[in-house]
Amino acid sequence: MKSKLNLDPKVIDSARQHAASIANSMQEFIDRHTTVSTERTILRLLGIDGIDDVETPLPNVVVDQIKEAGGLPRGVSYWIGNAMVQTGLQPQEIAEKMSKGELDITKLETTSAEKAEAAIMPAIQKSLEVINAQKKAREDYLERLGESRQPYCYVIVATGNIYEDVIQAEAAGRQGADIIAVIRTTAQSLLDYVPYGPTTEGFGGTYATQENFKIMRKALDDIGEEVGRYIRLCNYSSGLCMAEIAAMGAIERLDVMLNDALYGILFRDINMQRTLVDQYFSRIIIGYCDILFNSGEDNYLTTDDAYESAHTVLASQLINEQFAVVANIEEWQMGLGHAFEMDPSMENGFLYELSQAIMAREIFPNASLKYMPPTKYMTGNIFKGHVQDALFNLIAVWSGQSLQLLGMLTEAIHTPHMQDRYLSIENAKYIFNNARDIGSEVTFKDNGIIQKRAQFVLNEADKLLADIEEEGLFSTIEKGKFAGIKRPYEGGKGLEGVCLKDEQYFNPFITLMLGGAK
Amino acid sequence: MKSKLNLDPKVIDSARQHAASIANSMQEFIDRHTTVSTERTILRLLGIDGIDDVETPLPNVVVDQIKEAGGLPRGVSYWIGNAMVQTGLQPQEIAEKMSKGELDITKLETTSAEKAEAAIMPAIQKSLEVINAQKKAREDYLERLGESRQPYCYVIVATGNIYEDVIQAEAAGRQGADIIAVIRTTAQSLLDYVPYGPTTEGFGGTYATQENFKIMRKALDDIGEEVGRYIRLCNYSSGLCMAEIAAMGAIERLDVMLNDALYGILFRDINMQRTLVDQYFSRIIIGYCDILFNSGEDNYLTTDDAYESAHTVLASQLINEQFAVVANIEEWQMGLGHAFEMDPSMENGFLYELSQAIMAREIFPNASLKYMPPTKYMTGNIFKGHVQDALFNLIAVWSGQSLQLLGMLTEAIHTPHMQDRYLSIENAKYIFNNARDIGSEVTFKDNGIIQKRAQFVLNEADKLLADIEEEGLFSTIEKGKFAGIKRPYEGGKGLEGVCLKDEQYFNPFITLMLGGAK
Amino acid sequence: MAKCETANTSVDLTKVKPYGDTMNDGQMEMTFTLPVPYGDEADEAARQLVKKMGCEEPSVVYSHDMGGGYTFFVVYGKCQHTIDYSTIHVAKVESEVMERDECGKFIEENIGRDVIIIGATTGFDAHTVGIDAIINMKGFHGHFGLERFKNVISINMGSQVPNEELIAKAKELHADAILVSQTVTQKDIHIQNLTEMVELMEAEGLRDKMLLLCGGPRISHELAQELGYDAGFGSDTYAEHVCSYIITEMVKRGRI
Amino acid sequence: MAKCETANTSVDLTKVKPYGDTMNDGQMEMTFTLPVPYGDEADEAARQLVKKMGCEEPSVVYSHDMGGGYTFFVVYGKCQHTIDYSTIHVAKVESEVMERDECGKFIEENIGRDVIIIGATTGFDAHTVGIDAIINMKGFHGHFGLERFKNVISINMGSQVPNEELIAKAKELHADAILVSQTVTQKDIHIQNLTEMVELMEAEGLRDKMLLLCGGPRISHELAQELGYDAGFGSDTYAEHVCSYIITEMVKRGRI
Ligand code: B12
Ligand code: B12
Ligand SMILES: Cc1ncc(COP(=O)(O)O)c(C=O)c1O
Ligand SMILES: Cc1ncc(COP(=O)(O)O)c(C=O)c1O
Repeated sequence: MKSKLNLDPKVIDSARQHAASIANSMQEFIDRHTTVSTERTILRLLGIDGIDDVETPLPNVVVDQIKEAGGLPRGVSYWIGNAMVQTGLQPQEIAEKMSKGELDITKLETTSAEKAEAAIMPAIQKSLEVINAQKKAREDYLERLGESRQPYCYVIVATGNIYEDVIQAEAAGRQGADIIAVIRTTAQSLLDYVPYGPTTEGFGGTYATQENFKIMRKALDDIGEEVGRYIRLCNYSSGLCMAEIAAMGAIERLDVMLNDALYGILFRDINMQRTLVDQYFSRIIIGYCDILFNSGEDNYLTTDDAYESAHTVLASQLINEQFAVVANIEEWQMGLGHAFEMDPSMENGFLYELSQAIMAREIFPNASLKYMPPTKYMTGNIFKGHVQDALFNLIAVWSGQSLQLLGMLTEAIHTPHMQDRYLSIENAKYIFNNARDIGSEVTFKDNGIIQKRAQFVLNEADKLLADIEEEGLFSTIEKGKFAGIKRPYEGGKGLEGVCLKDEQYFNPFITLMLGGAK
Repeated sequence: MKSKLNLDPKVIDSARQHAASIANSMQEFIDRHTTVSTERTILRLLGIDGIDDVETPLPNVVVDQIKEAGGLPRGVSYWIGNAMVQTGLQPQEIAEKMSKGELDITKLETTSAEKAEAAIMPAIQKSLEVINAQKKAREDYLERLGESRQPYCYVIVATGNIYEDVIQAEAAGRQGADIIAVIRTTAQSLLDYVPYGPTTEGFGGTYATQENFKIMRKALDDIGEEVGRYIRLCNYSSGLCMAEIAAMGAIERLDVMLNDALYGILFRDINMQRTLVDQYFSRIIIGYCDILFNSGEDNYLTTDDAYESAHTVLASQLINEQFAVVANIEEWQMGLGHAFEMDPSMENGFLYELSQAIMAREIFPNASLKYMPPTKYMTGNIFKGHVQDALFNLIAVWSGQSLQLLGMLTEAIHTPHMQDRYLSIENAKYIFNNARDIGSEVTFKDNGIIQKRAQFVLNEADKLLADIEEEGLFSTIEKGKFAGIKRPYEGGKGLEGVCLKDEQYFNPFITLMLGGAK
Repeated sequence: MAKCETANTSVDLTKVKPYGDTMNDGQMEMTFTLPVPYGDEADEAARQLVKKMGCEEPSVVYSHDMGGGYTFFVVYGKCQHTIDYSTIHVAKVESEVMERDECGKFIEENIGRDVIIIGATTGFDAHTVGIDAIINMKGFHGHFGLERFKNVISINMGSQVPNEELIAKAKELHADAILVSQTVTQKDIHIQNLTEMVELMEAEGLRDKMLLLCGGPRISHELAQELGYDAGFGSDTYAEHVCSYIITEMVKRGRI
Repeated sequence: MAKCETANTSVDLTKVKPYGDTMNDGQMEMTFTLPVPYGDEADEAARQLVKKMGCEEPSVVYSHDMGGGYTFFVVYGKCQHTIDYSTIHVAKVESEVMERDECGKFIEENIGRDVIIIGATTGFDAHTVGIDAIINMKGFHGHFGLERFKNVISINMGSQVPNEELIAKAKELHADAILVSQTVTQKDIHIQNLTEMVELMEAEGLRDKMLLLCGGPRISHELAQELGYDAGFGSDTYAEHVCSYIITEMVKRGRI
């Protein structure tokens, strides 16, 4: 199809090439490292679960002991495999014994990496079976119940209490929501462990725990049956436990996960080495289990100006795309983020937003673009806010967005109340239906405001990516080129959890999942 | 400029020809008749004002006496002129004496029509001077204070109390309104006289009186100075006193007047002969004094379906245009009405509305199109209503409407509160500015939904006009082709006030005003 | 870390409070204008007002200068009042609703003659869409009007009909039921007009000979009964509701 | 016909009521959700609630089934409470606001040394845009931040800063004023966090050595003072407001 924006395919290719080379050179760094969280993820996938008597999750207990003993460079796969060989115990039994101080797995006799790997293979197979069963379950639901047309109506619940969240989510499902995201409590991303069990206290969100995932998944499946439409569940994996939460999502059949190392670096001050390594494994899991990931470029525009810095969003989307390619993620699984965040008092702001939204669609024709609503310029004036959201919805249907995170008229006030969600779903459904085919009806003036804007943003992104390719991603972040936020290479949270692998290190999930194993 | 809708200029011409011939054949009827209200208008223009001791306005006293005596066919101009000749009194003195029963002007000796006419000429000249001074005053204000860009923000006040109206109008002016319409009290259009003095009690609106006009004009002039922008005043002339109120508007410097015989016939059950005759004189006055008139086609869509009956709106606009041409009204003074009234649950309704709005603009490129907001499908859900209004505002700036009657989120609930007006002005200004140049940026797919819709509506209107030309306007109305409402030729209110002129009848204002006299 | 307890998500219907995102949080949104000049004192006035209304932690999330000494507010607060939902009883039109065909059959079987219904929008009210929706062929939302009902003769007199004229016509035609539509409610003009109608009916000695119904967007059955009508109908009424009521009631009252 | 009297359009500031389109009409709009099933009884519950809040003629203009036994309402009513606006007194930061240049000059003339200001978003709050707007060069809405002020040394520690760290840094640099920003207010987490800060300052014996200011979209001067801060700043604060306050207060308190 011809570009409505007259975008130059050569510039798009060039930008994408730069991004690929950025991702590839980062991959060299990633391949040499592992992290405590990546290792804990392996344990979770091996079925290790539960907490000790001071509420430390067993995966943390195991990894901490191995780390303390200096065994982390070899990786937990080796140590568990070796322990299985030496003790004949199953992974969960090993972890439990370790938590009671009854076993020190780094002190056992050691076998070869090959034998250790062979020992854990059955547990790995079981893990893949669980995930594959969930993939199958999702396919069955989609076939039997069906789903809405895109843009999907994506809303959040954020009461802090999983049971209250369920009530809100059920109401939203009945009102027409297609995706429910359970927002995490403030600063969970900074915890270097995943809390355990159902939880009822959180601030601005609810803890992401495996039990909470399960409770919400069940609720949405039930509502899905009631309304005759599969309702997707979303949670957040970015943060210090990126890969672990992705694994939990795979096991509990989440459908969408926020997953973006750059977000954690910039907005949560997480160490860049740590989270980029974690991101790799988390994306492999996501890719394997048919989860759709969301990147967090929209956040840039909350600290940076949406008009001035639009190209940083596009540059980051291209990098995120290439990080996903490396992790074997399919195009439809790429929920690349962008946002409607320009100052509403800007003359022709609507045209610029429209231009950028269509540009994103043309550059990523098969991605499941995630379009974020106005937040920064929302005020306590809920009436004006509702109109800002209306324009946002119009652009979404016009430009064919995939995941529409619905704007809330109360954005500047509180996390959504039940009625806020209803009103925003109504707003979106009205406009999606009332302007359904506008995208195919309308074309733009050659070299008009709309075309020129997109061309400009694309050119700037290409230039920025060329710079980053030259300079390296780490150093680009150090210089504050994204979101106007500078983060040091050795700064931020979680650096102490990064570790160089030794030659005997192995992680069988990476190979199996990348290979698409059954 | 090329039609964006690919409208066939031949069909437009054909439709316009039919309308012209409809208006011209109606004009033959009109020319033969006068009405009590038309005659009272002449008296008002001659400076006759005030009420008698039972509160009957003096123009009514005079006309009623003449009518009773069988003198109406000759017209009041003759009778007053003759009385001046015979008594040496001025028109106001004559009226006062008549009201006290001290004078019976039909019983005086009679002079020739020429002499009678000569006698009233000085009073007529004075009347034109007053009007011309107001035209000049308006020009001066516009030059000195300036005005907003179009679409103008047009809001209503409707408290029933002129002083409360002033408070509401002042607030609206400060909030950015460009036109303030003072809605008339329920059913004033059925009164066969114009109430007198300032009034403080009305239902759903405030009485249109000359004093009320003056009070509001003053308030708006003052606010205009404060905010540095001329604020236009609007009121309603349709109804049994159509021409009288137009004359009052000319004298008190109203800028916009609702003026449409078809509205009165269909929605107020006013006799068609009566109001078409009155409309003619009222439009001559309006044309002469630089008032912009609004027609009421929007109302059709409140009783008829907006999608099915769109062509009746266009047909009526074309007829109204030709009635205006006959009355020597300039194109910019033609505030032809149309409306955004489709069911919001309609798929692609936005595209149809857009198509029709652009169609109106292309067919009447120089008219001051008056665009009416959603009313029929507004509900108590003020939030959804605010979004409906937002789409309406977007189409307005897109299609270049002139007078935007702002939708109120509380449309289904009450006449506007102060805050409702503020919120809707904010809604409109935000969208007008944010999408300022969208109209020139966008073109439509050939033979797409948008183009086809406009072409279809135009063709249907052309067919309907051909039918009406054949059938006659009176009989078309009898058959219910407009708004689905049938009205009999001899039915409705005010027929008793229609009267055939005799050969000596004259109305000097018609000739002078049509000739553009100074 | 988080404590594990189930949420108190169950409602006590004897003490119902508004719900935001937690049972009994009392969350409410209020918008209004005060005739006080924009500023911190205005915000405080708004807060105090909402507090007097029984809302804790009033929060002025938006205020805007409306000019001329008026200020607009959006306020959130936590309402502390509770309602005993379990004891609420609402007066409702009690006849069972029959479909159009069933109505026709019911008349045939139980009344055995045509039912005569006459309707109008009265006073200076010019809103006909509501009464048309009930009477005219075309109906409303895909529900046909009374003109399409078998064994029903219905007359729509249109709008702006004086009460006297409506009554005269009803008398002339020996109507079984009169339908009065009222849309304009400003300054309670509809109450005046509806009351006058009842008084005229009584004066004419017709009140207990014909069923008297009213309807419109601001009419409830309760209000109608208070004003002396047999029944009242609000938004989203269809002809079958009205007809079912009339014919059931005619049989009940033995007006056959 | 209409009577001719002037409108009662003047306001009695000792008895202020909401204004719709007539002085003292009390008109208010309320939206809320009740945990009761959609239907006539729900509407009645909403009406009763609004009545309990002191609103006459409550009118449910819209209600919608939210599913699962919840109903959403839009209600209008006429509030009968009044507020005595004439006696309202609002605690305000009282220093006069000086422009950026004036601030620099004022310091030079009255303090004679650099003023040291240190700020952070504390606790787990990650919202930096507010504190950045006050401190960073770039500022906000065209008003430069403290970094551009002459004779001011300012440090922005960013977000998610524990209270202890902020205090340690302030001590180390001998700060004249500490700025604390708080945006997340859910479950009053900001109150906890702000209170802890004051307690720590007191424990360290620093509370009367440094000015302690807080700010954020839900912070008022009144709240700040209640919590033991010297001043509090809400939305639309600019650096000059903050700086003017600090330097005036330093001079007043003789901290030169
Ligand atoms: C269409 C309309 C008009 C049209 C009317 C055309 C016509 N022939 O009817 C026109 C443009 C002429 C008009 C004019 C005016 N209107 Co008007 N109009 C409306 C509008 C947009 C829709 C009303 C409607 O048609 N609803 C659809 C019908 C199907 O619903 P309904 O009437 O509720 O009827 C249903 C039920 O109530 C019930 N029902 C109704 N009657 C009866 C009777 C019986 C016996 C039964 C059993 C049931 C029943 O059954 C129906 C079907 O379910 C409303 C705003 C809105 N969105 O509601 C304003 C509105 C009603 N109008 C209003 C006003 C003030 C006026 C004017 C007075 C303004 C003025 N000063 O000029 C004028 C004059 C009219 C007059 N004197 O009455 C106000 C009323 C405010 C108030 N509460 O008092 C409203 C609310 C707009 C506003 N916000 O200002 N209007
Ligand atoms: C931008 C933003 C973000 C960005 C923050 C980026 C960054 N680096 O700051 C991101 C995307 C990261 C984010 C994340 C979250 N956010 Co946030 N976010 C916002 C948003 C959209 C705008 C805030 C803003 O920047 N305002 C602009 C600044 C300039 O205004 P300001 O902060 O009021 O500052 C002014 C004054 O208050 C004052 N001031 C401020 N501080 C100080 C200090 C002093 C000393 C002084 C003198 C003055 C002063 O001066 C400033 C200039 O005038 C608001 C919604 C909104 N529209 O308000 C939500 C909002 C604040 N976020 C919210 C939430 C819940 C979160 C999360 C916790 C959600 C989650 N669970 O994941 C997360 C996590 C963050 C955390 N733990 O703190 C809620 C808070 C609800 C509540 N009241 O508790 C809001 C209201 C959104 C919502 N409706 O849910 N958010
Ligand atoms: C990509 C991504 N991950 C995670 C989050 C949420 O992170 P946290 O739990 O740290 O607030 C966001 C927030 O918008 C995000 O965009
Ligand atoms: C052309 C025209 N005239 C007059 C009116 C108002 O008439 P009335 O005063 O009869 O309500 C309208 C109402 O919308 C109108 O469109």
